[in-house]
Amino acid sequence: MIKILLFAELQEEAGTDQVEVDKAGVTVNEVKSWLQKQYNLTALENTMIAINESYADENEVVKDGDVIAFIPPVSGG
Amino acid sequence: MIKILLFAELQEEAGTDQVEVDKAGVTVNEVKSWLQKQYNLTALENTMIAINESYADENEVVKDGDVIAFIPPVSGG
Amino acid sequence: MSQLFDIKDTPLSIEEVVEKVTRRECGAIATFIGTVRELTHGKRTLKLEYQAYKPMAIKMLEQIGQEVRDKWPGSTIAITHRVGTLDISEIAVIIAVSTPHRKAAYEANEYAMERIKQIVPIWKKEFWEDGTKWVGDQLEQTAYPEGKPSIKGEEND
Amino acid sequence: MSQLFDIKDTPLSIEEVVEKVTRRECGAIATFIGTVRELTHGKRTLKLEYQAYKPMAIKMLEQIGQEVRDKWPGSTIAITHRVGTLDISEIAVIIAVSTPHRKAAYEANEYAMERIKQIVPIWKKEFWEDGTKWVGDQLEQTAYPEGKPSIKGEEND
Repeated sequence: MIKILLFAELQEEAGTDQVEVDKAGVTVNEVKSWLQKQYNLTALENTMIAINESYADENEVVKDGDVIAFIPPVSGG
Repeated sequence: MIKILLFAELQEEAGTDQVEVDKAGVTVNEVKSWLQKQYNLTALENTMIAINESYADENEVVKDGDVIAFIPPVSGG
Repeated sequence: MSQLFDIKDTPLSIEEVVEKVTRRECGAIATFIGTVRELTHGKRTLKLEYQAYKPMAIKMLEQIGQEVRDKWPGSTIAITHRVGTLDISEIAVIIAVSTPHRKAAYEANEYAMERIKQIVPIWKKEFWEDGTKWVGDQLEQTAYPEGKPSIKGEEND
Repeated sequence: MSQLFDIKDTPLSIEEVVEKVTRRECGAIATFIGTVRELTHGKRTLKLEYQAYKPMAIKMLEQIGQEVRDKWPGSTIAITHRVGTLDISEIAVIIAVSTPHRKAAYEANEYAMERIKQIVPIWKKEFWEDGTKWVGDQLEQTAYPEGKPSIKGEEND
């Protein structure tokens, strides 16, 4: 199992801030495609990925227990 | 009469922070020379002059009632 | 000492953040205080909501701290960011940098602010009279040039 | 409103100075806090004494305020300088500048600090273990290039 975290407009679109799903072994990109279809998300395009609280590449393969955060363009400050 | 104000090391050298003297009609420069001799001041050289709280030129003529401040290089901030 | 990098859901105190960086060997403290502005391009903001991915946001603030210490040796930096709902003029972020001399304090502060806007996972939702919007991409990059935010800070050297 | 430019002989409050410049239309406040540094070029300072020609110092601070408002329209600036005896880490000066946007706040703040060191009649006396000295000329100008401090600010453009 992996845990997916959603923030800002992604959270509102999906109607949830986290999803647990059995996706260990696939790439971040595949998780993203699944997520987009599952929740019909419109705002995933410019989103960054963090695995376990560090920015990661979309080609990385997720492992069991990983926390995958989808990070829309940030606007703090 | 004019009032002369002294600050920082000038004040300590002169042993006073102000002097009233009958010098109306002379230039700032002449007041400065008088002051230097009167109090044996060593720190007048790089000093700036203000007349009535505005920076002034050494050739300006002082009028009765003027307040002449001798302003050593500033070090606020 | 309380932690130098923090995310809080209660009003921020400038004195508290400045206190964290005050040191006997430093003569200069530059702070930046970001407040909620009422008008942006003539449009009236009613309030803002900030959301953070808190553990990662703190890690990224700590990374910015390390970058600052590397670039300006002898500096100390503290950053606190607010989350939750903020009214006009409330403080969203405080950055305080102390250095032995003045110039570096301003520079390091400005650098830290730029980096916050690049890599720290915090989002702002605008509330206007006619709607709401999660604001992204304030730096007006339509996409991160290298596919992700620079996490090393090279472009700021 | 309390006055934007002040000379005080009691400890300074950052919140108080920041409060003076906080406005609904501004999103950025940059502050500079000058504190008493213990070591300068390896020499230990025990305490400092600041003296001001108070009415003129306030006039010069007001002039700096006018220069800042002319150069950065829409900015608000407040400056308070301490006088009297200060211990290590005590605050000697606070400059706060609010602007609609961030960059100008830093720039205007730094400009104001430069100008304070040029034209505001305030003097600092250092107390070391082996003596005391009224410090002049921190900008390392051996004499004012034009015979007096620039009171218009042209060289900072």
